[in-house]
Amino acid sequence: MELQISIILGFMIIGAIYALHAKDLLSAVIAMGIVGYGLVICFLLLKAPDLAIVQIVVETITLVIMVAVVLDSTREEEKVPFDRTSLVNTLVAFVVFAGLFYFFLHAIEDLNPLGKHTLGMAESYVIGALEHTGSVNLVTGVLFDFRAYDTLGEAVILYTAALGALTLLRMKGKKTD
Amino acid sequence: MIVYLLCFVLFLVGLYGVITRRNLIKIAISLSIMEFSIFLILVLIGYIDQGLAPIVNTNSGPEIYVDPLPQAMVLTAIVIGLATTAMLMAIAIRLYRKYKTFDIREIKNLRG
Amino acid sequence: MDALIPLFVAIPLISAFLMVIFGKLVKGFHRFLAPITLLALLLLAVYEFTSLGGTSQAYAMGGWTGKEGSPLGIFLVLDGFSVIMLCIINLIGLVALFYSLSYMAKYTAEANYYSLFCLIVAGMNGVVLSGDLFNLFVFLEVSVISSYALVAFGVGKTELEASFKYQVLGGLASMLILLAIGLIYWQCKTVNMAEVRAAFDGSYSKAFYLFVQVLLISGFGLKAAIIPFHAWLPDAHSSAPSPISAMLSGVLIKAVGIYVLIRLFFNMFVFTHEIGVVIAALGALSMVLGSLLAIIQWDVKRLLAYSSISQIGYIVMAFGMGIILLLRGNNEAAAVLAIGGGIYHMINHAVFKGLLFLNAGSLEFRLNTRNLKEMGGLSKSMPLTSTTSFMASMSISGIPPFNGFFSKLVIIIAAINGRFYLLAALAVLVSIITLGYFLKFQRFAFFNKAEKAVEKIREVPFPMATSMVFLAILCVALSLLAIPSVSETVLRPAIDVLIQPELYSTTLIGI
Amino acid sequence: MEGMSTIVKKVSQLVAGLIFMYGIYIILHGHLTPGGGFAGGAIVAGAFILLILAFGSSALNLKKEVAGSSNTESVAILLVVILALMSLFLGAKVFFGNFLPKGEAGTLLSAGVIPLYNIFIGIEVAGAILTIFLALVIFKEESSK
Repeated sequence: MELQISIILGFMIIGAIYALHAKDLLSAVIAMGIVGYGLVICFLLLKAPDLAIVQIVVETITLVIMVAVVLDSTREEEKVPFDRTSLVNTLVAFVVFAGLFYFFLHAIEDLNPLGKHTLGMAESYVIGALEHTGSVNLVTGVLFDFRAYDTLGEAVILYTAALGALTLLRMKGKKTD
Repeated sequence: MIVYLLCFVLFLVGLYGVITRRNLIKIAISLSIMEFSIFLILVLIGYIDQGLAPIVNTNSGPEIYVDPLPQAMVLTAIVIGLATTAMLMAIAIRLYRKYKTFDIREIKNLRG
Repeated sequence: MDALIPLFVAIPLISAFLMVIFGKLVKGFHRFLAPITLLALLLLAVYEFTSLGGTSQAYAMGGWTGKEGSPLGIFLVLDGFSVIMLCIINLIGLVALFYSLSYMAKYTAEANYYSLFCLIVAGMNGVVLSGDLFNLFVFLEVSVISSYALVAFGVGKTELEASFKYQVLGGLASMLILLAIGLIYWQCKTVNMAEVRAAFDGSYSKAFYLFVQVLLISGFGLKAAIIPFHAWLPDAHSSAPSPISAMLSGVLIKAVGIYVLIRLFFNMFVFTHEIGVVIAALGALSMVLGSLLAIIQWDVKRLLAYSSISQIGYIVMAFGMGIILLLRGNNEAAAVLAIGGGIYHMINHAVFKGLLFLNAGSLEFRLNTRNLKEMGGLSKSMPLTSTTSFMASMSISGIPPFNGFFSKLVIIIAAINGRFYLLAALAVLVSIITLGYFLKFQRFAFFNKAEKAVEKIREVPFPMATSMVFLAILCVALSLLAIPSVSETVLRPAIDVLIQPELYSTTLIGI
Repeated sequence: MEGMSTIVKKVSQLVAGLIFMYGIYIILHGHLTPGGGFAGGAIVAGAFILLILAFGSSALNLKKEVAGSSNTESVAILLVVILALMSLFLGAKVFFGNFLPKGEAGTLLSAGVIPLYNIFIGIEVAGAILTIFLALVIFKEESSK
């Protein structure tokens, strides 16, 4: 399991790096699709079919929206001239990232390794959950019963984004112009 | 542990993109990449060896299921990610129509 | 369990949805419904404040209380600290909304504005009430996403650019916070804040603890715009429509930044000395640098935005001193003073910074400019704006008898009592610098010789004037909180919640 | 926005119906099989987006549609909150209580209020995604004039 996911993750990292460096914005957006769909496969391997379905649909819609934005633009990313300051910046970034990586490595040292997770709060979401909520799908049970308030917040966020997009994309901001 | 470290590498790739890229679309992509890595970390945390997908089989006895809580959290976070991407795209297209470019070095009215 | 607690989120949500549905059909529906909603929320908050009387309450969403010692569902917590925040949020919200009634009339899509306004209030109320890490994150996103849209509401060049910057840095902050929540779940197997504390009380790995704290400080530091993370604030707060600037500077950075930071570090983590030093140092840094950056500004709202960074520094520094003093253990009176001063300054800052942004909005409303060099001589033509802004300026610079003087005094006394002489000196120095740049603001806006013909300029319309006068009265009235017996009833419950962290766990889950 | 060729139109007509039905299926079986309101709602929105892309539409028609989808999502999410508030007065007297009878586990009509939440959230998500998409398309149409 760990090996398979590591291989997919390797591809995702390559896709991500390509997406950041691609010259054409359309190929960058599609390379981001590699990362997103790779994530879907990981979800399926990790026994999360709900997430796989949501991620595959949301990824597709995100791609459609991004392609719609990028499509009739110039599509070319302007090159950043690579001079001494940007070299120094990159080096500093890499040193900081190496430090963060080392820090993360130490931080997760004592935590449960993959597959050895034990249930804490979630124990009641699994054992006896069927009697409590009546939902065969435990994730739905958590989403709409145990933690339905979170789901309300989530729906409100999507609603806010729709309202925000509608507001930001209106033609005139003020009545006088 | 190696999986988690690879996930963190993906996170750092996204962070690198946010810091160094100078293009609105690329910045949005970098943020999405960071998001993906966190989703994967959360789902990995909830994975249990030999666990089943969290759909109860009513016919058989009690089984081991993977942790449903991180999955519910990731589901929420995916939708939040969609919302933020949509807002970013709305602003990006508006800025593009005003400046005819996605490059933030040319979109610079505000100082500091 | 008090059945009224979920209404703090439900009421603004319902009216936000209703406004979108009926806003197009019934003319003026949103202008009527929005103030009523905020008024109802304010009354509810005040009612809860009086009925709470220093106790605290937990509300189990969906009735999932769980077995003892292991909470099941999401808990909402109403205690002395959160109820004060609720009062501030809904008070400033009501005033800013009333101000918007005439200020926003020149914009299109007003129904969407009022709907987003209700959503931002709902999000902040949700954050303040939440006792669950993930739920807190969700409502934080509700409020910040609506604020992204509100900052860019005018869809002009600068608004869009500021909003983009805000969104990128806000998105980054959300990622850091989400990663921290994931790691906490990995270690503690729970996202309930009280239970996380119980898990941390035992053994934990030092590196893990530090990593999570660094993530959370940078995440919420970005939201609160403490100095190394402040890049978005001056742009976003100066570009937004003025009532929204008042909301953002007055309450949003406090509710989603400082409040959460304080709540997590006092009630969820076990104190460590390093973290107290880091918080106090970050606070002192933003206090000094924010005020130095504010002096050189010529844009009114930009000046106010940098001043927000500086005043936020005061609050953060006070809480940092509180942590160090509590850890030392021998000087609880000074710790109480520091924390109480922090909370008091938080209330005061919401009031006077809200008022100052409304003043700046009035200037922009009549003059169509924010540049101080193009103003002048307005004290005659806009007497109300001039008087109220003078009161607010004196208050923020710490001149008696206004409220700002007393809260700064309390913080400085606490610093001296706790033998932080350097911090006390810095606080006094920054207070003088603050006086300097507010005198500059007063002189160039109201008293200098007029650049343009100002005779034609009239005072602002009634709703805007009323809002400003109301907040100016509050600037004086809040000085009463400095009287020991008053602060004992108002501030003491909040202080108690913070200095006795165990109290939080016991109300929540009865461990 | 212009439509695409006849072949694309015919195929998408056929496929969109199926996708729509599949989305409804996912929403209704949210408590039994993987999926639920979010996945199903997004699929339903996908069917609409497919049709709009294939057939194209004038900005005026799109504006009517965006008003419709925005109203639909508002009503749907309002119903979610009202359903949550209803349990303050019925059953356990708490916000977000599951106050309907649970029924027999594994059947379509079970799990109390969960299927209702699934349906409303599904409509809300479909409306919201469609609104975002339409807002972008309308803006592109109008600003390129």
